[in-house]
Formats: sequence, C-alpha cells, structure tokens
Amino acid sequence: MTELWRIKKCDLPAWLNIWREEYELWGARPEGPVMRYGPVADATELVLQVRTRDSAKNMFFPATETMFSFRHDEQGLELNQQLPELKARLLVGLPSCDLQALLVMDNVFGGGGHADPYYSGRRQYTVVVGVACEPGEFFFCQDFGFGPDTPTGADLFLWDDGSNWLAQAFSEAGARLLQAGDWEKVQATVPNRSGPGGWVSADSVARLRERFDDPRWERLGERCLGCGACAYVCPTCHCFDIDDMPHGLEGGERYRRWDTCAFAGFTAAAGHNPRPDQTGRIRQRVMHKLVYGDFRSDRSLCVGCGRCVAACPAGIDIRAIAREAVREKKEVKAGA
Amino acid sequence: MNKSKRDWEPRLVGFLCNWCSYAGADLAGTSRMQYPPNMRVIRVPCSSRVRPEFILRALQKGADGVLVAGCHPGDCHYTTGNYYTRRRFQVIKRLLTFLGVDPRRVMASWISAAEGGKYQQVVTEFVETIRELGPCDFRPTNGQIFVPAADERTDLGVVS
Amino acid sequence: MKRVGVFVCHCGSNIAGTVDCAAVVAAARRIPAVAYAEDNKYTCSEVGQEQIRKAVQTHNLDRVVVAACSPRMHEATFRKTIASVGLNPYMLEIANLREQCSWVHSDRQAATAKAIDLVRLAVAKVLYNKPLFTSTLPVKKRAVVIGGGIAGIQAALDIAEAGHPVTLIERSQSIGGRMAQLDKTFPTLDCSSCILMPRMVDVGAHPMIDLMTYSEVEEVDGFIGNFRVKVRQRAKSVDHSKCTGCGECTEKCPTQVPAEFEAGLGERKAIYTDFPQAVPNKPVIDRDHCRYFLDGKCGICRKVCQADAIDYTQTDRQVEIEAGAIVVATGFDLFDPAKYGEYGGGRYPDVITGLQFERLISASGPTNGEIRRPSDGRVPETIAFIKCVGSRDEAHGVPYCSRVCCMYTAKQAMLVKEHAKDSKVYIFYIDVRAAGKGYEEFYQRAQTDAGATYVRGRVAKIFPRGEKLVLWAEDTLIGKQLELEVDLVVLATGIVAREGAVEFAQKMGISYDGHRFYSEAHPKLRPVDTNVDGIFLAGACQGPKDIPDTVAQASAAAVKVCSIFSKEELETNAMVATVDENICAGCFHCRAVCPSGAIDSKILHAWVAGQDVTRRVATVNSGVCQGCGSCAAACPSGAMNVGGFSNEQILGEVEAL
Amino acid sequence: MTTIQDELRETARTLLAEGQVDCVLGWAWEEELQRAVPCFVRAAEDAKRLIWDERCVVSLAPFLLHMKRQLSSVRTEPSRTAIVVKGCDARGVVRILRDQQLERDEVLIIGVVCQGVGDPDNRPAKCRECQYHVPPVYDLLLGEEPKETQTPSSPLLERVREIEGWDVADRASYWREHFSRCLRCYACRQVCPACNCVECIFDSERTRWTYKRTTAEENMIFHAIRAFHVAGRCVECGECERACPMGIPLMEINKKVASDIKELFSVPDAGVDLREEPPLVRYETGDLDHFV
Amino acid sequence: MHKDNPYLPSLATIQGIEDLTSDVRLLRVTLPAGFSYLPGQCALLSILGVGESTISITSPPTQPEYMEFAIKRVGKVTEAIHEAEVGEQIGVRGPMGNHFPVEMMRGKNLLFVGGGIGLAPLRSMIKYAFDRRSEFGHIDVIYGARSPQDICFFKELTESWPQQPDTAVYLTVDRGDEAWSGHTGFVPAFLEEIAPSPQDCLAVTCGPPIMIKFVLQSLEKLGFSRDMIYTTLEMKMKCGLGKCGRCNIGDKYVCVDGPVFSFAELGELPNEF
Repeated sequence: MTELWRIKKCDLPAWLNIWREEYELWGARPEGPVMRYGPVADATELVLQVRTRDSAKNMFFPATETMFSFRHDEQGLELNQQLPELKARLLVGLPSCDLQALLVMDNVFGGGGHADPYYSGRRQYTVVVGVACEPGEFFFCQDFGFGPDTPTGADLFLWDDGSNWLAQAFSEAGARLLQAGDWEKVQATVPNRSGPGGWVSADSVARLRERFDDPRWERLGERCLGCGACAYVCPTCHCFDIDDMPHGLEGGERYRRWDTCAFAGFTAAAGHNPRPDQTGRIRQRVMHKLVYGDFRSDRSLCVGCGRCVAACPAGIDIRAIAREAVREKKEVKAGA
Repeated sequence: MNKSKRDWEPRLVGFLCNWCSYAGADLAGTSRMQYPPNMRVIRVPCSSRVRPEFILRALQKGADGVLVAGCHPGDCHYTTGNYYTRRRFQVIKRLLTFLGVDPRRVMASWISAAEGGKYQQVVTEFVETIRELGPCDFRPTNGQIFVPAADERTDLGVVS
Repeated sequence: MKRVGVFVCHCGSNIAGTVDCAAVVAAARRIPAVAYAEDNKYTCSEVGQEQIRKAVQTHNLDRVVVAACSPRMHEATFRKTIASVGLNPYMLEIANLREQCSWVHSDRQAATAKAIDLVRLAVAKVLYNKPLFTSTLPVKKRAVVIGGGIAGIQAALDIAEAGHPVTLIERSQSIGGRMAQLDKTFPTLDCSSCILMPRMVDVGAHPMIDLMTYSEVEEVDGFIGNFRVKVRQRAKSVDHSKCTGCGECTEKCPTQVPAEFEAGLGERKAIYTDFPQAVPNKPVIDRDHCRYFLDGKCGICRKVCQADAIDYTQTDRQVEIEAGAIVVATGFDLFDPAKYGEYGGGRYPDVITGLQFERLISASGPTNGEIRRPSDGRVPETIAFIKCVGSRDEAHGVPYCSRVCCMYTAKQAMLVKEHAKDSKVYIFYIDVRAAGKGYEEFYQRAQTDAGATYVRGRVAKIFPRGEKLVLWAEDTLIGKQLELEVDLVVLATGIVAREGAVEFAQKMGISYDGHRFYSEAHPKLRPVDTNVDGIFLAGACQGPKDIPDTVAQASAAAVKVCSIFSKEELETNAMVATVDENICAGCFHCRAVCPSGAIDSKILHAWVAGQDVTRRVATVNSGVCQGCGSCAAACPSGAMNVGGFSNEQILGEVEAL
Repeated sequence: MTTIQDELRETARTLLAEGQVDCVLGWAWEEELQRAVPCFVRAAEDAKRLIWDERCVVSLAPFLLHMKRQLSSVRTEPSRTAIVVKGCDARGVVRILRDQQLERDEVLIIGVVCQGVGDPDNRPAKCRECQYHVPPVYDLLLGEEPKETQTPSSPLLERVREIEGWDVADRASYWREHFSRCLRCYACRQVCPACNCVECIFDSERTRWTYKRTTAEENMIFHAIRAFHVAGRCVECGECERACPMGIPLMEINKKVASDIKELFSVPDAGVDLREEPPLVRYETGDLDHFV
Repeated sequence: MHKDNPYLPSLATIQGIEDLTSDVRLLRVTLPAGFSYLPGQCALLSILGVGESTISITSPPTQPEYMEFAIKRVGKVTEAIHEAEVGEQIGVRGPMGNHFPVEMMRGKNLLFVGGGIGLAPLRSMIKYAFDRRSEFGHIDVIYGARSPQDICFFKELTESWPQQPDTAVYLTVDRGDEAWSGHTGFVPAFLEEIAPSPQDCLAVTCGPPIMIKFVLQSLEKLGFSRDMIYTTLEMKMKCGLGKCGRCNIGDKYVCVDGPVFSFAELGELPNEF
C-alpha cells in the first residue's frame, strides 16, 4: 500500500485546464483519420489510453528544424543559431513504452559528452504525465522489462482504477501539478499488470548477433521496400540527415531532418555504399534496435510499442524476426 | 512573412522559349512597348524544357505568378516541343488548382517572335490579375526562411 | 568560391538612360560570388571587349556575366571574347538589360531594381555553368533550292558556279516564276525575258544543277549539313529523255483550259508548257483536265508524238535528297482584288490586275502584246490605274506597302504609250514610292513622256455605264470630287504571302510573321538566315521586294550556303543533352519526346555481386541533338540534362528569385 | 469444388516442380500480424502456404520490381518469376513492363478473378470502382469470369468532383492540413509501381531539386511533383494511400489527375494494354489548349 | 566543438593551398581557438551552402599555428572545397573521433603502410613522431600510389622524411612511367619484400579497401598480431557526435569509437564498412 492521489476520471480535464495558463497542453487527439500527439486548446479534446499512429518524438526532435543560418557579407561569414524558443509544455497521456522511449532519446541526444541543444531546449521545459495503457495490437513491451503500468520516465503517472485515476508524482514538477485540482490522498496498491511479450528474449538477441550472415536476411531484403514508415513512426528512431539550403546568393541555412537506414543513400559516400541493397538496411534496423542498442546506456533501442509492425506496408514484423532467429535454420516459417 | 497588400509588389516569373516568346519580348523592347517591371524572365530553349519542379520552386521562392510562354503549336523551332508543353501544362495547372493554388497564378501563353504587342499585353494583364489576387501564400509556414535584410533584398521598388 | 566577373553595359544611353548602371555594379559587387564588377559605355565594342579580356586575366575570373542587350544579339560575340582569353566559351551568361528592361520601363528606380535582379539571376545561373565542347560532323555538300523563280535561279546558279551540286525544285511545269509573266522590267524597261531566259537556259544546261520541275517538297528533317529533303515528283506523263520538245502534241491536243501562267486571260492545252521559252521546254500532261485521264478516250498526243515520249503509266515518285543547306525561294501571290467589292474586281471583265495587264502587253501574251479590253477586245481609249489595292489598308487588305506597285504602274503607264499611243492614262495614288536607284527619274519620265495624269486620291467606287466604266474618286490635292469614265481599269494589287506558306514553314521548321512571310533570323544582322541553321531565304517569300533586291538576296543566300560547304566538317551544337548513366533507369521517355531522333540506347556492363550484369541506358547523338531540352523535362529522375540550360542552372536562377 | 486458392497452390507447385519459374510471388497469412503479406515461394512444397481470398489486399507488383533490384536476385542466366495478381495488381505489372524495368519473359503472370478485397462491407474505394475483376493481362487465369458484376460506383470520382466544387481557399487549407501530417517517409513512393526510378529526384545529392524539409508546403510540392511524374501512368492500385502511415487521401489526387488526363486526351486506362504509350510523352496536333 | 552547440562550426581562414596531385589538394587553415587534437582525429569541414564533409587532419598536433587537410575531389562538398580560395573562411568542427594509440606506440618501432590519399591520416602521426623523435623507435614508411603523378606529399616522402634519424622511407607505384626510377609494384608485395620485423613494432595502415585487405594478410604473414595493426575507416559521417546513426557498425559508432580501430576490434564488427 502506498500513499497515492486519486481523482475522478470525469474531473481530469478540469484539473488539466487549470494549468493552461502556465503550460501549453499537449496530448493525443485525432488529426485527420489518425491519432497523433499535438497541442490542444482544451483538455477535453485529449484522448487518453489510445495508441497514436506515430510517437511524441517530433515534439522534441521535429522532422525538420533549422540549426543555424549564415550570411556572406563584406566582412565575410556571419552565423547565427536558430535555437528553439523555450516554452513550458504539459504532455499528457504517454503510455509506459513512450516514457521509456523518452529516456532512450534523452540518452542519445543528451548523453555521449555532446548535448544536443535543440533537443534539450525542447525537452527541459516539458512536464510529462504518463497514463497506464490498455494493451492492444502488436505490443511486446514486457520483453523489455516493463509493463503497461510502469511509471518510469514520467513526472506524474496515472493508474487506471475503474472510474478514478490514481496518481503518484516522481518529480517536483509532477508534485506541483497535484497542488491544484480536487485530488484526494488515498492509500491504494499500485497496479502492476504485466504487458504482452514473449517474442524478444536475451536468447533471440544473442542468436541475431551470431546470424549476421544468415541468408534469411536476403528474404527480408526482398520484402523491405526501403521506405521510412517504420523508422518515422518509431519513438526511438533518432537518425537524421544534415543538409544545407542556400537562400539566393547571399546566405542560407543548415537544417536537419529525419533520416532512416532503410533509405538507399543513408550510407552512400562518393561511389561506395557499404549497404548496397535492402538486405543490409533491414538487417541494420533490426540489429540497431534489438542487438546493438544504445552504446551510451547499453539498453535496447526498442520499447516494444509495435508501431513499426502496424505501419509497415510490406507486413514485416520485428517480433517475428526476433522469434524466427531462435528457430533452427532448417524450419522456415511463413512470411520470414 | 506575408507583407500586407498595401506595400506589396507582385513578383512574377516567366519561362520564355528562346525562339519565339523571348524573341517576342525582345521585339516589344525594340518597339519600346512599355509594360510593368514585375516579370523576371528565365530563358529556356523550348517551352517543353519547363518541368513542374521549376514552377513549384518558383512559387515556393516567393513568385506570386508563373508564366510559361512558347511558340504557337506548329511553329515550334523543334517542331514538336510545344505539343508536349501543351499537354504537360494542362495537367499541372489542373493539379495545382486542385491542390489549392489559385488557377490565375499559373498561366501559359503562345507568343510568337512577331507578337511583341501580345507579350506586352500578356505581361500587363498578368500583373494586374496578380495584383488583384494578392501575394501568394505559398511561402513556408513554420520554416524560418532567412532572407537578406530588406534594403539589400533588391525588391521591385515601389512603382508609384 | 567561384569567381564571377560582371560587366554592365551603358549601351550609350539605351540602358544608362533608364537604368542606374553604377547602382547595378554596386549591387553586383555585394554578391559574394562576384569577384569583379564594372560598367562600360559599349561592352560590345572593341574597347569593351578588351576590358573584359583584361579583367578575366588580372582577376583570374572563371565565369562572366555581361549585362547588356539581348543574348540573341551578342551572345556569340561575347563567347568569342572570353574564349580568346582561355575561358570555355560557355562560361558566360547574358542579362538582358536593354530589350527587356531599359527600353520597356520608364521608372528609373523600378528599372534599376529589375536590372539588379536580372544580374542576380544571371550570376546565379552562371555559377552552375559547365564548360561545353562542340564535336564535328561531315557536311553533305549539296544544296537544295526550293522555288524556280528568279530568286531560286540566281541562288542555284551562284552555288553551282562555286562548284557545288544543286537540286532546284519547282512546283509548276517550268522555272521562271513571276518574272517570266512580266513584259518589261523597271527602271530600265529592258524586256523581262531577255534577262531571264538566258539564266533559265544556264540552269537547264548547268552540269551541277539537277532540275526537278513539277515536283513538291513533302518533308524536311535533319539539321545543318545533314538535311534529308523528301520530294514528290508528280507524274509528267511525258518521258523527257525521249521528248524533243517539237510541240506537236500541244498543237493537236483538243482540250483547252485556262492557263495559270496567263493569269486567267489566256488558255492552254491539257498537255502544255507554261510559256513558249519554258525550261525544260518539254510538256507535261495536266491529268485533272486531260480527257484520257478523265474518261479514257483521246490519246491524240501519244499518236502524234514521233519520239514516242508520251507515257500515261508514269506514277508519282518520292525522292529523298541529302543536302547540307537549303534555300527557300518560294515567291509570292497577289492580293485578291475580289476583296474590294466596290472596285468590281473579278466581276467586271474590264477591271483587271497589274499582272493581267502585264500579260496583255506581253508579246507572248494572249493578245500578242496589244492592249485590248477583255470584254469586247477593243483598244481602250482611257485607262485608269489604281494603286495600293490591298496594300497599306488595315481594314480590308494588308497594312504594309508592297514596294513594287508604284514602279510597275509607272512602267505600265509608259508602255501604254508604246502599245496604244493615243490612249489617255490616269493614275490614282496615295503616295508614290520610288526609292530605288534610278526609280525617281523613271517616275518623272512616266509623268512627262508617258503623259500619265497622276491623281492623288482613293477611288471610291467603280460601276459600269453602258460599255464604259465609271470611277467615283476624289482629288485630294484640289479637294474636288470627280467622276471619270474609262474603258479599262488596272488595279495595282499588293504582294501577299503564298497561299499554303504556313504549312510549308511548319514543314521546314522555320518561323513566319503575322503576314505569313517567312521570318529572317535578324532584320539587320542575319537578313537571309532563318531560325534554323542551314536554311536560308531569298526573294519575296521573306517579304515584298523588287527584282534587284531579290537577286541580291539570292546571291547572299548562295554565299551563305557556300560558306557552309567551304568547311570539311561542321561544328555541332555544344548545348546538347547529356545522360547521367548512374541514375538512368532505361525507361526511354526521353526518346519518345525527342524531335530529332537523337536518343539511342546502349548496354552497360557492371560487376555486381560477383556477376557481370547488364542494363540498358539512353545515349545522346550530340551531332543530331538540337538542345531543346524536351527530354530533360520528360525524364522523371533528372538523368537527362541539357548543357547551357541544365536543371542545376535553371534551379539556380529560380533560387535567386 | 476446388477454390481458386487450391488451383493457385497446385499451379505454383507444378511451376516450381517443373522448374518453369524459380520463384512464385504470392500472399501468405501471418497469424501474429493477422494480415496477408507478400511471400516469395521457392520450394515446391512451400506452395501450400500461398493463399487467395479477400484478405489479399497488398499489391505484389512493387515487390516484384524491388526484388529484382536486390543483389540476391542478380543472375547472369535468365530467370523467371511468377506473380499472382488480381486486376489492379496486373495493371501494376503492366506498368513496370511498359516502363521497361522488367522484360516480359522474366515474369509469368498468374491472374486471379477478384470480386474485391478488404472488409466485405466497407470495400476500399478502388474495389467499389473496379472494372477489372478479370486481370487485363495474364499468362494463366484462375477462376471464371463473374457472370454479373454489380455496376461499379465511383466514390473516388464523386469525391474529386466534390473537392473541385470547393473554392480555392478551402481546397488549400484542406490539403495543407493533410500535408502537414506527411512525414516524408516515402512509403507512397516505394509501393508505387509507376515510381520506378533508379534514383529519385527527392534523394538526389548532386542536384538541389527541392529541400528535404517536411514543412506543409514542401510536402505539397513533393506530392504535386510525384502526382505529375506518375500522371498518365498511375494504375490507380490504391497502394500509396494504403501504405501511408498518416492516412493522407492520396488516391483523391491520383484520381483527379487520371480523370483529367482521360478527359483531356481521351486515352485508355493506364496499365491495361502492353503496347500503351504514356500520354504525356505523346501528343496529337489537334490537342485542345483551354489555357491560352 | 562549440561548447554549447556541437553542430555550430567555428570559422577558420584558409592560409594556403597546394595541389598535391591532379585531384588532391592540401589546405592549410588557421587553428580555431581551443581546437586541440591528436594524430588520427578528424574534423568536419563545411562550405556553408553546400554541406559538410569528414576529413582526417594531416598536420601533427605539435604544429601550433595551423592545421592541414588533404582533400580528394570525390563529391559535392569536396568539389566546393577545391574551389575555395586563400583568405576565404571555411567551417571547421571537431576534433572528432578517437586517435592513434600514441601512448601504446611510445618506445615502439613504428611501421606506416599508406596507399594513395591514405597517407594523409598517417602523416599526422609520422610528423608527430618526428617532432618527438626520441620517444619512438625505428620508423618505416611504406607508401604506394597508382602512378607517379598520384603520389601525395612527394617532397616530404623523398626529401625531408628520409633525412629523419632511424627512419626508412620506401616508395612504390602500381604503374611507373619513363621518368619513374623507383620501385613499381603493389604495396602488399613490396611490404613482404621489405619484411619489417614485427618485434616490438606497431603497424598503422590506411588506403583503398582492397589494399588494406591484402596488407593485413601480408602483415599477419610477417608475424604482426591483429591487435598491433591499426587503421582508420573511411565512412560516410554527418553529425560527428554519435547521434545521427549514419556511421553505426555493430556496437560501434565510427565517428565516436573510431575512426581508428585495431584489426582485432574490426574483427568483432560485422563486415559492413
């Protein structure tokens, strides 16, 4: 039994609306036919416990952002940074896997000795409210050691308690949120459901590492069309390209945009491409996600949210690949 | 960066085919036919050289109207060039209109080497149409486009 | 950074008058890529070009922008200038500050701002220029001259005399054209056939000239040095190798039809030569009127022909001629008088055109040179000549002056004195144009010796009264209406382009003006060239002109042809399409849109995954490619590009907007 | 009675056993995924994994094209691949053949008669409009010609006419809102049989065609240019809209261009005739020009 | 790197330009403030408006006033660098990546095997060793190029380096021409001919991938163990910070964990480079 806060589900929007002066409200809401994270004017627009089509990463690592602009003038070159303007945001509704993904991204962009000012500029002033999720299609978060009720990564986490939400703060920003709104202190047990899993095991990671030259990668290479759908909906894919864009003759800007190892030109350098076709590229994505992981925190780069499985036009399923790796070579399963 | 309509001057781009329309424009010049200075001419060997990428990039770079001009069908110096222009242009114009670009912003015209007057008339009417239409809101929305400071940016100057 | 040199021209006051050239140079200097910028009074002058050469060397510029007049004027000149100091001639762009800026805008500030933008566009484009090189192609040293009038004859003779083979193609039975229909020529009054016939005979006999009469050009393709001209030789039904030209068949032929040559006043037989001194002097059968071809009877000509030269079974033949250059000399038509209903042209038999009058006074004409009224054959006592019929008339006719009517009307007035000395001559005119050498004196003689009465004023109406024709006119000099009864009215109809001139121009790929005359490349700099290299113009097909100008132009066209044939090989166009074989997918959309068939395919071998793999990519024949860029627009992946107007260059210009 | 699926499995098995083809590209059912996915069957005994029913939504034509571009399928001696196609997929294969990216003898086309795929009571628009229940081109045909087919409605065309009816500003905001969601993942390009360039201009490093920014208006430029590049060649297989993770109604754009081209140049549907000429690389002297 | 924004290049001025071969140019640029590096490290050179490219630093850190880069014209950015003029400003970002194992090399004999432009990263270490000659043993430099015209740093290879104490320089070309009097033949064969002793010796090799493959075999044949042979990888890199994912091979990011690797380490990586 731990000391928690409780609020009726119907009163949650009112509570969130209180904070609208101080924070910009962000959360899942419909955008066209798909569910996406984005800014909302009123908390009632928010939809909780829903799986968005793509992740919240573009709130911190947008698909395109200008890093700096430059001008040639008489004195020579003049550079000026275009850092994002810092505004306080309250992101409500991240499930456990997206919370874990945020930690991964914090490591990638924050760690390794060179902090990324653009990412950290946007990440610093965002307070994250996690919400327990209703497991659905293609999830396999349990394989990575957490379930739908795991609060790690949130400033404040809400557990589902029938008609109420149970909340616990994990940072002062989270605690401060509880000072407003009609929360009542209660003693309750923190739910800890275990999530779907059983595809990616330590054994499958080891087997994948050994089977770098397995011909079955070529079978996958035939099916992967080389688009970026899986990477761009994935909460932890962080690869980007840097490009220059001149403006007329006097100046220009350097910007970055999302990129993916699935694209043909990702590693093409002056006539030599170590990954000449899709076999090497789909293998890199699977290996980087499940096997190599993030050298800064030696944890897997996958959080089992299943978005890539849903998005792949060719029906390539990373869970099946992991499970397939532990099967013996001779028995080939459908689709692999 | 949407200037208010009061101090805004329409910026037009014209892709003129070298053999007919560009020569027609030159003829308008030699005949001292006056027309507004809003048109920037880009010479192309044939009107069939113009790709939709050029038209769209021009709109993106701040053009409020794009003209593609070539020889009258049948007169093309390369005999068949403008037949393809005719087909391509109709498809791209209807497509852009469908996607929300005002049809009057993108026009094509057949101007022969002898039709200096027609070139003058086409440019003058085009400038008036676009002036009435207002600036093209095609410029990037959230991208911070860096444009040199106003005084160096050789704008069209205010034509009284 | 690339080093661009910008040279802004004042063009005297043509540019400097409206554009602040100093401001343009200052703005150009602010562009980072511009290493050197200056302005000068006349960039195209020797001094101006020397400044460019010096600047390129001292500031080691690698590309040049000249902001002056239209590239169509001096692009070639400035390319030579920078080539002379070691730059590739195509590292040059021209900003058109004159024809498309200073001359067409009056507001100095706006014109200067536009000039600055045009220079920015040119600099943005020149940054992406790449060195281009020409290759060479063999020249087919044969000329094709289309049209057998005096222009075609003169051009053919000049070229043949220079030792090059010529094919002269004439649509009608004989060469000679309009001039053969004339009696005398101004201003010397020497007889037209006397100066024309020897030339025609020379053509007929010249070893280097293949004469193809009764033939029409069907199709022309290829390019300078390598044209392919498809000609349809219509069936003559007479075997000219056997025919001796005795004329028996024409004599005996029962069918009489109106003769085109006689302009409607005379007739000819179904088997005919256009006129007695025709070259070739061997007849052809007009199958539309010959009884044998209409209903199978007759065949008299075959019976009477001792040389057994008649051959009804002949069929049209298509001939393809390879030629290095073509001279277009297709002549002109006359304005149709029927368009002036008030003059009764084509309705009253005694209202005739100047050409018909020429046939009347011609010795070989229908009346053997006697001026007789077509209605009743009487010699007209009073004749009225009306000038500017159709010419200089915006409303019903053509706006331009036909240049020759004043002179041939004066000539015809003088000839009336010879053929019907006591006939009275009135000439209604608006102005008299006698600008040629000896023309004014000739016009004065028409008034004094010929006693022609010049009445200044337009004739309002002509209507018959009894056997006479009544003219209502006004004499604007004395401001009086006048009514005149005459026996014969001669309308000086203006010169218009041939009917079918537009289709012919489209066949040749040459452009034509608002009045369907063929357009010269540049009125002053290239008056006999067309926009297609290797095709030249001679005579009235390019615009109304008299015989002296026509002959001069014909000789000029001949010299142009000879200058092409003086080289063993021809430099090809440097601005041609190129293929990036790495990204060409072999879909060949380019080949589908190429107008000159310049795109072919080849197999590329590559060592992939340990195997020799082949794939098909497009290739460009730089000799045939004319650089239109249609392929570069049809190629989705941008593998196809065009030198001089590459994707990068045009995108660079758009970028600098 | 034997279903088409049984015939398909039998046909595939014999083709592989007799070595007529070295691979049969068809659909296989993925239990975990609950979806039919493309499957390259190379061993005769695996032919039994092939399925055919209305769950086979994915068009296999692009997979045939991309598979041929992988190193694993590089062979010097000629190889032949069989592909199972419903009507719209067959048009995709014709598209690839007409764009000369594959030789006719490299492909053995197994056509299946199709009454529509996907959810039976909410068929995709392309099925409700379908006029090619029998594939226009095939080497083998499985299933009989349907006696009566319900008259095809044209929901997409009506939607296009409806959008055309709006005024320009509404259309601009409609598309700007859709295109602001586009992530430029290029799934629409990779699944398109008409988008068969070796290197796309949007990936070009050498030439700065456009910038690789994902602002709403640059996405509009991408989709406008892509729609133009496939204009007259798009076989309306609907794969781009199905593959788009962001649910952008791309078929509305393709339908607009296809109906314009049919109206302007009165040409037959794309991908139906193996001798067709893409309309934008041909011309008629008599073409109308409304715009001048 | 810029302390709070690692993507911002600092501006250095080009002091000198020297064409080593027809397509390789030596660029001498001012050393940006606070830019300190060790041999084997790279820098990201920017032509603003065109792009950025990873180039190994070819001058030794003991050279305080300037840095040198040998740039082969292969792509869009390198072409733009070749068009740069003396006095122009160029963006420099770095230092990037690890460096040669200088500590391990102290006191040992050094064997440098270079091919074509591969000599550039080695030159930084070689000149560093010459400036601190006493800290290192015997130095052998074996360098090969396609043809005499393709030899980089010809003057140093033939004049200044052979004069250095206890140093031997061996030069070969794949195809000689009439003016070439030196050795002709491929580097691996030449290496086996010279047969330097692996005793207490550390080898560093850089060059085209095919040459590296055969040089490795030759060195092993001569008794060099894989952990005593180092090389630098030529990969496409963009951010230089281990974030953009482009240079990831196996568990390593070449721009952070490399580009210098021992062959022992390379053995563990999947062969995708």
